[in-house]
Amino acid sequence: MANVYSTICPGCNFGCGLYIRENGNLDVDFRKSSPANSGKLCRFGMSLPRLYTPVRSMVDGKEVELTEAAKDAAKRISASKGSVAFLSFGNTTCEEHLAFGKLGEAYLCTGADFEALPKDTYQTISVGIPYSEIEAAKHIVLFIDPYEQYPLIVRRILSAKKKGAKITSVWWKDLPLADENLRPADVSKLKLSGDSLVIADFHPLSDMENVKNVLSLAKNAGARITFLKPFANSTGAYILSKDAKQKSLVQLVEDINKGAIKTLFCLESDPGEMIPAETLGKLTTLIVQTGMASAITKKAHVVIAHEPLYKKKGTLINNEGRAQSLGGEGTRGLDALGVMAGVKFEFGVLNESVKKTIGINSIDEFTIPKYDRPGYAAPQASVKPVDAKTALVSVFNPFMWFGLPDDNDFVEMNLNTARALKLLKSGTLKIRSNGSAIEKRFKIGPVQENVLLTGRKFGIEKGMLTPVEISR
Amino acid sequence: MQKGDMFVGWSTKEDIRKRGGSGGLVTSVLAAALDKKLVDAVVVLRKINEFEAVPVITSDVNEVLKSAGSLHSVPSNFAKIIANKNLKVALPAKGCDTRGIIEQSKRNAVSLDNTFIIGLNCGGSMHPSVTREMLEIMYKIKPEDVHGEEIEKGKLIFETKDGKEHAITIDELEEKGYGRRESCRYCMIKIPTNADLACGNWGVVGDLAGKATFVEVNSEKGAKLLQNAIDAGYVQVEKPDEKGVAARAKIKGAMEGLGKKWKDKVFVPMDNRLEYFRKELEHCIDCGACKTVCPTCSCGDVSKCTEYHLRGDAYKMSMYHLIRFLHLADSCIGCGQCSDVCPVDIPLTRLYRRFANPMQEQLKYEPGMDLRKPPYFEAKLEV
Amino acid sequence: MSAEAVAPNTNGWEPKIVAFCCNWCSYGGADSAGMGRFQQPPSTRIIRVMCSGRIDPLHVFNAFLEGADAVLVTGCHIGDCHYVNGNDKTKIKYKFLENVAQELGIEKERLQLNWISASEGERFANFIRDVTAQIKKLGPSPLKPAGVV
Amino acid sequence: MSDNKGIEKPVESKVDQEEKRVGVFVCECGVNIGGVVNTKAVADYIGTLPGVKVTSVNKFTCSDSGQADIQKKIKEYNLNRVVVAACSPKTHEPTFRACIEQMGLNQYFLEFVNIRDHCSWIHMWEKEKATEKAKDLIRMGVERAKLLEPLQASEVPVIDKALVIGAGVAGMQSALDLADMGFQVYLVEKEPSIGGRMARFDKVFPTNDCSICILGPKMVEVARNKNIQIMSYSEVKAVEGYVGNFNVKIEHKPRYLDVAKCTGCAKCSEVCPVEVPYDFNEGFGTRKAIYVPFPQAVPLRAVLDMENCISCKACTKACESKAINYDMKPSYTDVNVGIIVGAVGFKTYDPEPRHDFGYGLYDNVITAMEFERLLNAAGPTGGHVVRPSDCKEPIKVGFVNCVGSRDKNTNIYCSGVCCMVTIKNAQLLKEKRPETDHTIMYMDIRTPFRGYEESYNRSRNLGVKFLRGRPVEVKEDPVTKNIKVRVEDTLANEIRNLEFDLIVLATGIVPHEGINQIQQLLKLSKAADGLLMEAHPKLKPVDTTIDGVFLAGVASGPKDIPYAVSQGSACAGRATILLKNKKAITEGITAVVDPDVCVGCGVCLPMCPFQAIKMDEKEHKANVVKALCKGCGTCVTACPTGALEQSHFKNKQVLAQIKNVFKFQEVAA
Repeated sequence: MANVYSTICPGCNFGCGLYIRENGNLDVDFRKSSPANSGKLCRFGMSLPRLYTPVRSMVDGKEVELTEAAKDAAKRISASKGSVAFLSFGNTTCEEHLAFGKLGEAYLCTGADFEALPKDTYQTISVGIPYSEIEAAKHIVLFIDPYEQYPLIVRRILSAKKKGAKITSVWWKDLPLADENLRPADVSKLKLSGDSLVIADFHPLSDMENVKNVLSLAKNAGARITFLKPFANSTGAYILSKDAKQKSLVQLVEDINKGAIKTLFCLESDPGEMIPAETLGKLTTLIVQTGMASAITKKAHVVIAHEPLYKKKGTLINNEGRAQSLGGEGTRGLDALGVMAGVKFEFGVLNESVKKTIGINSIDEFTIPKYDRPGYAAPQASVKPVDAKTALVSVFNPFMWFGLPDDNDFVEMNLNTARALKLLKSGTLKIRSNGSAIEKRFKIGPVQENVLLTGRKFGIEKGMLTPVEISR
Repeated sequence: MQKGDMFVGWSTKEDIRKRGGSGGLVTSVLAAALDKKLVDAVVVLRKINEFEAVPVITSDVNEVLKSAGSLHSVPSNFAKIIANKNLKVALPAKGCDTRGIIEQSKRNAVSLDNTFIIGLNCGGSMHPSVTREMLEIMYKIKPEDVHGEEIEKGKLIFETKDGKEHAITIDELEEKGYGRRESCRYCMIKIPTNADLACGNWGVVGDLAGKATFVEVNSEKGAKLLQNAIDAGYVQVEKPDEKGVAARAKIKGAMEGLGKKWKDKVFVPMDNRLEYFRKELEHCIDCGACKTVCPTCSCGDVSKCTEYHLRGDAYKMSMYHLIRFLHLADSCIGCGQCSDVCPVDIPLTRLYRRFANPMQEQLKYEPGMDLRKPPYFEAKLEV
Repeated sequence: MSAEAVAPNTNGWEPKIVAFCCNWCSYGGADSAGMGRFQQPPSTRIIRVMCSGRIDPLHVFNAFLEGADAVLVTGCHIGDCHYVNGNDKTKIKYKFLENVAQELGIEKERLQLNWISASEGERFANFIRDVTAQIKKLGPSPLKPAGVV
Repeated sequence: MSDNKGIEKPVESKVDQEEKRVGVFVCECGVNIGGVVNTKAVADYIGTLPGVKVTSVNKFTCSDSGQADIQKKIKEYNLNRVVVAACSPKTHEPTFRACIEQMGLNQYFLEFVNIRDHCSWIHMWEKEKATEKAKDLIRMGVERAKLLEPLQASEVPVIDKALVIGAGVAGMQSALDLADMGFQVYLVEKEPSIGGRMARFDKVFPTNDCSICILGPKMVEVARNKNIQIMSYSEVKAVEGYVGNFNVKIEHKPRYLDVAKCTGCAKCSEVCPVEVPYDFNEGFGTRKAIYVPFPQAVPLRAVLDMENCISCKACTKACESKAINYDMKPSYTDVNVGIIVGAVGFKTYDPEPRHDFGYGLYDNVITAMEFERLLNAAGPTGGHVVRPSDCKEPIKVGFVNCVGSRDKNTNIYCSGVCCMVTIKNAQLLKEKRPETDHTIMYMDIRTPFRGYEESYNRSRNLGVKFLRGRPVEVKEDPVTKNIKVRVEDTLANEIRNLEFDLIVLATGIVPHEGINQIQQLLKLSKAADGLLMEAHPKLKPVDTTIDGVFLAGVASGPKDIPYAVSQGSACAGRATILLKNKKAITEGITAVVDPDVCVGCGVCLPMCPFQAIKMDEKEHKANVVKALCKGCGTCVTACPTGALEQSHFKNKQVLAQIKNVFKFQEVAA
């Protein structure tokens, strides 16, 4: 009958447990005993059947077996020696990441720009705070929109609020759960104390000055801070790459642009969402190893297709540092990496190694690594004020990272802005930026005046914040 | 054997008796149905640990035998698992599972002729997360140390691996916000008379207490199912003790009384209801899980409630929820699944019941209890 | 010209009322009201459907959410339906709508059902006048989004 | 929501993709609109809406010049949607649909906004607010217009053959008219002979012609008509399909004799030893187990009543043409016809169960139908009216009207014909035997049609007494068997105690037992009175809600003979439109199912009064039979998934209107 897999949602690093039922098509089922999420899922988790679209191994558009694709990739990698970059954001298992690290020692990129940050902040950024501590906090300060970006944290914050916590948000719009809503420009009005718990996020497109700023705000007030992250095993990948020579995404883009990197190997990572198309176009070889079809698998010269995440065997570390095991049996990802590395990766061996590196005793959901959280010195930050009259702000969410369409083809804006532009209620808004223009539906919300929020990529964005002109 | 008959029965297989609760009758009836090809498949819970089991459809008798034993902390609903599968299937079902299955059949998604429903008496189930927290805070025991559980005389008892029993009254637990899921507290269907068989330990008295299951035959299909298990040598039955029958009725009455009390307590009349609903729903993130899990909803991925709810609309109330409130006014069975899966902890069942309670009362309609079509589907309403 | 045909006081807030009318009876009733010059407050916007049975709760909810101060569901008198018994089904749907509106705490004046034949122009006008007066007393709908008229 | 929501659905057609170019034409209707609404301000505002390419204000948009303007602008601005803001679509929509269709636009690309009846005429003293309202109404129309989709009224071919069910006078008329127009007709009658009720009447009011004398030739005419195939002693068992192509299964009940061989000589009857009450004579007198229904029967063939047959085979021996066959089984014919006329008749109210006025208790209380047969020269008594208790000819005869009519306890409706039946019956007996004394006890005498009042007057002149009052007590004198009646004469305001030799009850008209079967077979609706429903009581009296099915005669309400005959002809006329054109136009606005979304829950099925939705059991999806759908959209409302949509009134189209009722409050200058 139907195959049921106990698995973890790849939408972000929250570590939500669920079941996937294979039954002709895929169904999501609720794993109520899962400690991170009690079986609850956000709209992305509910969309997983849409995400897991099957993919085939290909070489130059021709279907081949996995081993053959991996062999071909190995050939191309060795032919391009010295100009190969290895990219993995952290959508892999710890075991795969360990194997990947060995493969890509020369030029490894997790997308995170640790180079721009003081070394002593590495661990704080890599491993977050247990969710139970969020529920127990007295004052929570949000530098994210939890509803759009990390929805499963909402109930933890609400639970804290129920117990009397004060919720402050520093965001572009008012959040229903916040008692106090500050705008990013008014961050100086923020009052933090030792009771405060700061929740921010950290991802490849994060503005490092902002990251440094929240780090120093927390440090100066003696507040705790936790960074949420967008990839299923961000925490695991960061811990395991701790000693690797990591290149930042910015560096990678620069290196491709100047021709230093000609071959890019992407492990379960879609750079199409983060690297400009013209940059990707400069590569001579794009190799993608993945478990599901996406826009990038269509562009790749070599596709190495293994099983989707829910069928894999392996360990993930979620944002609170909880080790979780996937319920599948598949290790074809490791097999492929082995072919490329020219060694045979044994799951068992890697698994032991992971446990040792991370400092856990067993692969068990209930094991929280005793990670000694060192202090860090408050870094110097120089946050640039927004100088544009109107700005389009990208609110990164799982749908965006995966390039999965969602019901959000609109911008959210302030009523007064809409009225001043004499917008028609069921009409559209014209948005212009650097010569390109788009027309979008709009939603009226409690947003800062002259700010447009979007949860979808429109193609005119320049990073997180894009100066734009708007009209009817 | 015919509709209305009552028996006390147990499995003839010793290992099942040992593993399953109350004499392992239900497990044996399922296994016999599969063995004797009365059905093509059965639905069972594949147990992962004390707090986790996943419902699976299986044709493997061994899987069925392994599933023996009851779990109070696995509040799943089987209706959607068998919907649109076109299977000849037997399955154990609490009152709410049964109601869900019957509602699915009214929407052409399940054929009752092909579905053998073994009803399980149910005083309520618990959410596993809540149970873990309760164990740590109220019982002061580690969830990992739990070996078994039992409800007896109003007390919830946990047995730890060291063989010790830990008991606290359900009243006390629920006072503190633990214990049964809220929807179970005010549920009024304790003995699933809507299922083909109604099984449970209520009414098993004397020497048999704890070693047998009380069965009531509610339909011809039920008779066929039980007779099959007896004929196949899986099950033995005898006529129940008069005292047992009385005891069972008494427990049922007491449970229903408690349910009524909870109902009155939860659904107190309210002023400024619009603000109440708005507040409760303001954290909704549009995941749609409550619809996906809803055992009475037979819509596919696309439905009116989802298609005409746009994230770009800035309304004071969610169109999605308004349509759901309306569609469920007659059909909500109060199973609590929606509350269980809500990622932002909206007490959805409580909200749906606010609409369903007065409507179902007014229409004299109890969804999932008989084959009457939902009044919303009628061409002319005669109440 | 009817006795009501005197210039009314136009001061103050004018509610916005969405009236769903069936093609055969109540829409005709609204036409008859016009032909008879039965003056009405300019509060109502009529949306025509073929049969009152087509008035989807979806439409009613949408009208409220977009900002309607009241929503009127109208059709042929029972027994006169152009489609045999569409209005019997309207009655059922309306019962459900009423339930949701009531439990939500929306005042009952804001959602009304009326059967009006094509010849009942005066009845239509009186209905609009009555509802408008009731709504003026109640004020704007609590579901009306900010900044919308 | 989550699931499929994000995926952009493939564009349904080019229509969705093309740029919407809307032209808005505001009519001033002389001063009717222009005198109240500032049409220029309205046009200026509407001109700023996205997609509106041109606005135009005309004095009379419906005039030739107004229509020419629309056509000119369609060409000039390459418009693909037209909004006319004027009077009522109920009167003028067809005009403008034709106008834009001439320019090659689909007629459903017109949106009609009513700013006269619904705006200027009802806000005569609030010009500013009326102007604002007109803007709202047109904005709603423009947004809806942009979403309109092209529709084609579809055609279905019509088989030029007809089925007439019931061969009473209405059915026969229908069959004859259709046959005379050249169409083949199957005329199905469940009795062994055609003729229906009228064949049993003695004389028919108000002219008192001999009923069978005028009906007989018509029956023969039917039999002779080569376009009519009579299927007597037959019943319709199944009807499938829809207008244009109904597939009908007809069962021929066994007569137990070969119709082709039987000559109707009735020798078999002579030798048959079994005698049973003669139903044709309302149970008076007897017939044999094998019998010819009545002397004028068409077809003039015997029938063997197997229920009462003792299998003595005397008839087999007597039959010279060897027609008798005891082993006969029912046979079946399948016919395909384009239209169906239902003329299934009625029965008279039966006073037996309730013992109305002593009927069934006292011998000398009989019904008008029984009286009719006693009067008839071919009846059981050779035309001598005698009373059942002693076979004596009665002198004092009392008639009671409205038995089983106009009575809350039985039927509330008036049977329409009983007053005249009673008047006629009293007249006939009085004329035959002037010594008789007649009293008609009535509630009201109703004589609405030609010759009725005259007939009533003639009765009065003949000495028939009319007493306004209803008997309150009816008793039999145990010795004389006379009937003693206590009745209030409401005109004289006194209680009268009368004694009659015979009481005749004018029983009402009630539906036939078979009507339910016919209703189900033809998927018709039934009115509260139990009779079948016409499509519209006034404007479509012989049509039904099912296209291609027509009703004639008493099946759709009490009628007299001329009315029933007219309806028979009317059905033939209505049906000819379809049969002659060989095609039926079905509604362009219908329900449509999106099979990708439908889950086959079946909620829609009971919603449709026209049985237009069928469940495809294999695919587990609902299907709309367009030829049956009338486009009311009720199923669309019930559909929980949104798989059902009503074309031209799609949810998105209606919602676009709703959303545009409102706008953002303007910023104060």
